[in-house]
Amino acid sequence: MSERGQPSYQEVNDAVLPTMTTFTWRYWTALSISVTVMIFGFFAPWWYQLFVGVGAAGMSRAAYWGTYLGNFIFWIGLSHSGTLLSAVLHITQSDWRKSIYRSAEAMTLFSLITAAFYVMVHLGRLWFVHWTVPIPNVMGLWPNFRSPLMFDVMAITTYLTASSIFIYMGSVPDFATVRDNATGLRRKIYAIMCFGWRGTDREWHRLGWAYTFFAVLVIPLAVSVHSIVSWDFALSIVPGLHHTIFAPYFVCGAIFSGTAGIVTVMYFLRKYFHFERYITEKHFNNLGKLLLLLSLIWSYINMLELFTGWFSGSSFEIEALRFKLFGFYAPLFWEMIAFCAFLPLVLFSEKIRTNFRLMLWISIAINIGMFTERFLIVATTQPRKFLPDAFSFYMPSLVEIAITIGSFAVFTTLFLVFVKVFPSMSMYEVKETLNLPTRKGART
Amino acid sequence: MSANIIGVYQYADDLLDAAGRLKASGFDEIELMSPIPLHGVEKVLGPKKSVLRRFALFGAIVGGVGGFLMAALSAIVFILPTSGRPIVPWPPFLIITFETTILLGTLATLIGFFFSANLPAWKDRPYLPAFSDNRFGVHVGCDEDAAEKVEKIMLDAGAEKVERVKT
Amino acid sequence: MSLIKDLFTNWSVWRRPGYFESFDYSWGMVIDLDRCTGCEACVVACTAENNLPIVGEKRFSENREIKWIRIERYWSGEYPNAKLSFIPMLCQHCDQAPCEIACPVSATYHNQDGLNTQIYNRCIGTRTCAVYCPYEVRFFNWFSYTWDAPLEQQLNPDVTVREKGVMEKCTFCIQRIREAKDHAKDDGRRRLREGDIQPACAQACPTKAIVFGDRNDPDSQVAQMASDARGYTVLKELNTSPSIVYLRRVDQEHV
Amino acid sequence: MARKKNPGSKLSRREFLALVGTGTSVMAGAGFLTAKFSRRPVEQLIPYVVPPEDYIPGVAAYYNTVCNLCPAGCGITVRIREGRAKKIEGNPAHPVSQGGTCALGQSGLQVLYNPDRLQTPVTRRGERGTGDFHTVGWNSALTTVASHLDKLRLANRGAGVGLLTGDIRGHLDDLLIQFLGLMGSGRYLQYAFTNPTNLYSANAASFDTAQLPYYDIANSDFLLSFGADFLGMWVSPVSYSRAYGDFRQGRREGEDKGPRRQRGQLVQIEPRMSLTGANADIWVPAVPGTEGALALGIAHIIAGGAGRFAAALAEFDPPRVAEISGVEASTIERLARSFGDAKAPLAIGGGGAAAGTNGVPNLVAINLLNHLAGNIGREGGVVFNPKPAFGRTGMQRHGSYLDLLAFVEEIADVDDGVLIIAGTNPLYDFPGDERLVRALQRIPLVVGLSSFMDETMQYADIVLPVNSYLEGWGDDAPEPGVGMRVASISQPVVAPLYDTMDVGDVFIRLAQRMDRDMQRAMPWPDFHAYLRNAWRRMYDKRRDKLDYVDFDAFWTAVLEAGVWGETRRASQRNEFHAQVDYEPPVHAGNDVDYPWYFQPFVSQGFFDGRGANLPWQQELPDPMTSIVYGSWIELNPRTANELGVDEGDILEVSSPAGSLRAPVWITQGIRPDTVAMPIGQGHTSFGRYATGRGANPLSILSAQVDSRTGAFAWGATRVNLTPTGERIRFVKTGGWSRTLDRQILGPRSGETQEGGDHG
Repeated sequence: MSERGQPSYQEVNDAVLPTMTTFTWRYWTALSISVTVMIFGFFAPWWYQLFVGVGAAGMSRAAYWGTYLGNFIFWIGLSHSGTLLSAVLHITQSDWRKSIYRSAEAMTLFSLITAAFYVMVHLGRLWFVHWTVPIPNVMGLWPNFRSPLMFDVMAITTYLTASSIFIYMGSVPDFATVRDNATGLRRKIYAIMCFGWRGTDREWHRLGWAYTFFAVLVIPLAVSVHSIVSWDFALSIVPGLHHTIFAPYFVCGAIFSGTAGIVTVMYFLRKYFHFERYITEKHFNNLGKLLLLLSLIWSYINMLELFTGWFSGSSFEIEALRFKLFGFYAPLFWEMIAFCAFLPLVLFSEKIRTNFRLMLWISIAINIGMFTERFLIVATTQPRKFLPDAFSFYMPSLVEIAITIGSFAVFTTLFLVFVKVFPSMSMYEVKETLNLPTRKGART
Repeated sequence: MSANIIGVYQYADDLLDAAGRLKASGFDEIELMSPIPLHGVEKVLGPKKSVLRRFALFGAIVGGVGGFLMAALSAIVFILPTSGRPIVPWPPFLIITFETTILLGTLATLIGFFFSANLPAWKDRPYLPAFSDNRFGVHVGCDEDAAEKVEKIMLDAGAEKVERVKT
Repeated sequence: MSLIKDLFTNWSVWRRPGYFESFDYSWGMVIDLDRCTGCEACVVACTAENNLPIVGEKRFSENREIKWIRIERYWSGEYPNAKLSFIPMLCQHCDQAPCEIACPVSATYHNQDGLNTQIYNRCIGTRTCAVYCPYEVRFFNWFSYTWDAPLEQQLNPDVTVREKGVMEKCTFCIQRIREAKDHAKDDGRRRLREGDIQPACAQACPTKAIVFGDRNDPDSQVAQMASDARGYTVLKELNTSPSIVYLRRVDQEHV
Repeated sequence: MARKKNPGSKLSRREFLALVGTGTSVMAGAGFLTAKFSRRPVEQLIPYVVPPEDYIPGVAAYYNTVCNLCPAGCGITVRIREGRAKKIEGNPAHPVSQGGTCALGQSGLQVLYNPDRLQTPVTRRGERGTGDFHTVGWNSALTTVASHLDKLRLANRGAGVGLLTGDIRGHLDDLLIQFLGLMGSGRYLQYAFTNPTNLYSANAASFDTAQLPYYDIANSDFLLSFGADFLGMWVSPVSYSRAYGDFRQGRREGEDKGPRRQRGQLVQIEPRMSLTGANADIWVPAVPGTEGALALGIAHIIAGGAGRFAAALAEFDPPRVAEISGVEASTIERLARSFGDAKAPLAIGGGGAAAGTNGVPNLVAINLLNHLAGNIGREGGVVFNPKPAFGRTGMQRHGSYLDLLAFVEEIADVDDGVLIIAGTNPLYDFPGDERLVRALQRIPLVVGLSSFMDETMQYADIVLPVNSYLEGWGDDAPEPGVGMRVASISQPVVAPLYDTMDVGDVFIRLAQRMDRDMQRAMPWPDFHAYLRNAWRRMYDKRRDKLDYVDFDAFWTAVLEAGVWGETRRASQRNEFHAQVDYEPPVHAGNDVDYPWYFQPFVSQGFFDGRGANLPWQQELPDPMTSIVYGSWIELNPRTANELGVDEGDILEVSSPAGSLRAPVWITQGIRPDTVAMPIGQGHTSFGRYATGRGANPLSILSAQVDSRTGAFAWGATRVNLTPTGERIRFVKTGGWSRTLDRQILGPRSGETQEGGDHG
């Protein structure tokens, strides 16, 4: 790995285990800040909204969907990084994945949870949300499985389950390691969490298989999830949403922003957990290439979407397009193009790909761009539907803005808790990448 | 009355060597323990069969059929026509089917794993913490009188130390 | 088990587009734009009949008003040859309604009278139906609205007052249809007669521009007028097959 | 019985349509009554302490009564559930409304259930106009007034007592006259800003019948309307709208569709496009006040230099008229030709055309057109109503603006005069000069009868709360009728919500608190009894013609149907008595300092402002602009460019009489030299929904009056506009106002619709 010679197994443990037990002042401040923001930015406004009604948000006639659903797409998108990437790389047996995939999958899980929150925030009558779950009832009433929203419910549930299993099973051996290095209650807890893992040849063999199966199942699932999210929009007849290209568009955008998200997380892990020896230029370089590829695909699809809209020549599409490109929200649109289509082009240079700080900023910029895209999808289409007399305008309210900011805090909080519960780098798989200690090896 | 003997090794090749010898001298109850998945274990201890696949397949099929039936039956138990579509339309229900397939497939795999790896293990089994760190180990269960023989084989194969643990 | 049997024995039924081979009644409306003067009597009539809330100036300015029927106005030409055309816009009760498919909890569906119904109690407020509706005739209760006493004494006891978080829309005055059916039963009639029912808007219309009736009955006024040469449906290219047929306003420059 | 669903079974509707409009079919006057309406007689409407024996919970009852939110006098049917009024519907049996209602009529329920209603008598505590009142009991309030009146009467100074009302017709009118007579006073004036005073006198001059005629629009095939917004709120909107529908597309009733005659054509001549203008085939924006010239120009072409008017019309050749009215000569000729060629042409004048200083001459000129077309008394023409079965035509009491001023000032001049104000609000719909207020201040005792503490009531000493029209008794002979005798009864459909009385009851009670003669002269226990007597007299006159066993049967039948009438028409010869001449309009303010004509217009929702306290009306989008909750000033785009203002910019609108601020609404439907504002908002005291909202255009009008009648010329002021730099966002329902070539208003004529495989 790094030119300073290979770390030994012992060193791997020593690098990772302390990150779970040592609490720096920096960690505490970060945690307290994010918790505060989460409470006052997310839950308080949400409570207020539940109290007075969804009118607390800026949505109105014609623009019945707003920031909430925009953020929902964004977080679902972000979630496509981890599981999908880690699964794909696992199948393709690319070793460099092993030092980063744990945190990537964590990202998946937590952004999914945040997204799920947004579904509830969006609802007009949250207290009846359980009606979307197929529960037998005396009325014999079931959810309407023909509805795109039910696809969503199914897909997200499945995805949440699958990816939590995926990350958990992946870290069982590491829990064992933690157990062996812990004492007292903590030991007991981890003893339970690792199911009494001993690392016998049999266990390793089964885990290997199971893990591969998970990976195989998760890949099509991840693709389906964001396609389904896109169908919530594409299955409507709203001009500007009613595009066949939407599913690939969303999926590609999702992986795009997800990968960028990984880069960001990687940077911080490397910096504050001192994983310099495990997270190296190589990772940034590879992800850089991936980002470049994705951004090219994304730009292509985006162009395609705009073009088909324009080429249709129908009054509806043209107006929707005009409003998107030159309407009130045009600045946001061009900002998105700049960040997601043009900025990533600099990744052609390896110098930049391997420059940690630059990569951080680029990845953040990309996610800002993607966030804007998701906002524009909802904000610019509905106010320009079919009847000009009903044309309107959408502007987020303070509540929506607060909740948007708060949701990032939700994500951060979950992540900060995660790094203390899970080994944020997979120890056993990193060890796998080191060469096996053998007597021959020792002799030479 | 049986004994559980654990040999601790620093090197993986020694471990495999030891495992080979033990097997050769007719001990079946052999477990290798290591911080990482070891390759070439099959060569030494013979190939492993796993029911995992069947679990996965079964789960997926059940999920698929069940998913479609859930959608279709819930649609006809309380008939609410919408948008001039059939009560049981293919495209939407296939999506539901797909999702449930994956869901139950995953869960079945999970159960399959626990089943075939006979986990979770709540009571202690022969094990040393070092095996999750940087040591390799072999555990043999044998009769009391064969114990010395086992220990000898282990040490010959270059064990750092040999321990007898009771279960 | 019996359900599964049902599923396969009646497979063809479950696969039938729209499920209903024919509606018991197919309530429809014909709106003659050559009669409609845009006087908005229908708007208030609907408000009075269906307990539509008084949202107040602030809510109104936020586009949170609730008007199941509204008059849309479109200008053409420039002064002095400017023309202004009115068109009453209400739920079109499409036979292939884009909104119905959207609801995850089946709060909106197509009933046997060919009505596009909205079940307030079932609605959880995803607002998807409103987004999918091309006619912008679905309205959401962004808040729970109240009436200054004693205005609430006017509320129609036959119609629910909707709470916050619920979607609502024109029902073709379904409460009147139900009542009429009851009376028909009392009078020993199996079917309703032409003219038994009038929705509030049609009833109030001073020019009789709005005609309501059963499109299944070939002699009914709607059925006959729908075949008028001036007849058309709004946004036909969307193929929603609405239950409301408009009769184009005659533009007669030469005098 | 009460389980009747829709008032108006086919049978009844067919009868009335046979009756109404066609005028050909003659039917027994009692025909109205054979309508199969089941209405429980009102005697059984009792508060729930004593539940009626045939009261069925959950079952609606329907009562017929009369709407009095505007002077049209439409018959309405009110739906009652558990003793509460739920819905107002048109009474299909009533020849004026024929089952239709207007937006304002629907909101009558909110007059009844208005949160701001006056619930007990109040007397003034603070200064007049400060609105500082405290409540008193009916007893003391009535006694105070009665004793005061009694004192005057016994001192033979009763002549100082004046009565100012709005539109009051029917027997209440008689009662009031009788009361005043007993007081020895003839001071009785009806003032309402919307009274078509000029139309009365124009008709008196032209055809010497001081009446509002019945325009048989339905059977006309070419309609030339000079500023009359008859589809808006002019005179009798519902009846006109009903006729308009048939005028366009022929009669529409399930059974007798009637011959599909040629579609009638409508031409609207007015500077600002009204609702009627929007529905017209051609909208002709003429200079405000020059409609008369236009009419004469058309007459000139029709008459073709012949006939007894040749001389008078000689000078009105198209070029000159074009120069006066700003309408191209070609257009004028075109209109004249079509008017001449039409089978049943009809000319209507009103609104802006009658609201200038030259209102009467304009209307006379327009009448001339009808005369030349031989319309008078003809089907599809101008039909004058027979003398009503009771009461008088409004003309005899309607006071013009000058009359009102004089009236109030006279009362102020006599020492301890008394002014009783009922059902009118002159301080709102009155030009902004202080004379009226000053006069009011000088009157020692001002008694108000009202349901709301409106602007005028602020100046009263005692305000007595009266029933809303849904709680009280009354009757009405609608004017304009339908060319035949119509009488409708309004009955209480709900028990009074509060401690209120009918206007009639108030006067009867007053009389009972006065000395013996008064009591003897007005012996009735209440107004209901008075009404019954009056109708009994009517019944006795016609006993032989009506097939009813006795009066009670007759009375019950009338209450059930809500209306009674006779199809006999007045015969009217087509004679024209007036001198035709064109009188140029005089506008207050010169055209240098005040470059724009200012045209206030009666708004759809608020009528003359009386609808402003009804939330439904406040939330009713204006038909032309879709604006709610506020007022605006309409500008032509060109004007807006000159001023460099855009939609929502607030303008300072200043006239010689005053100034106000209003936001700009840019519309294609108005002359560049004209600006227009809706009437109805800008109340200073009219309940929570109306007070302090928008601006009142009447408040900046100069006190211009019609040269002949002295009627308030509200269309004769010029204004200047200055941008203030402030701007607001309009509260409205409408978004964009162009279709963007979308499939919304249907394919153009000739084409049929394509696209989509369903029909």
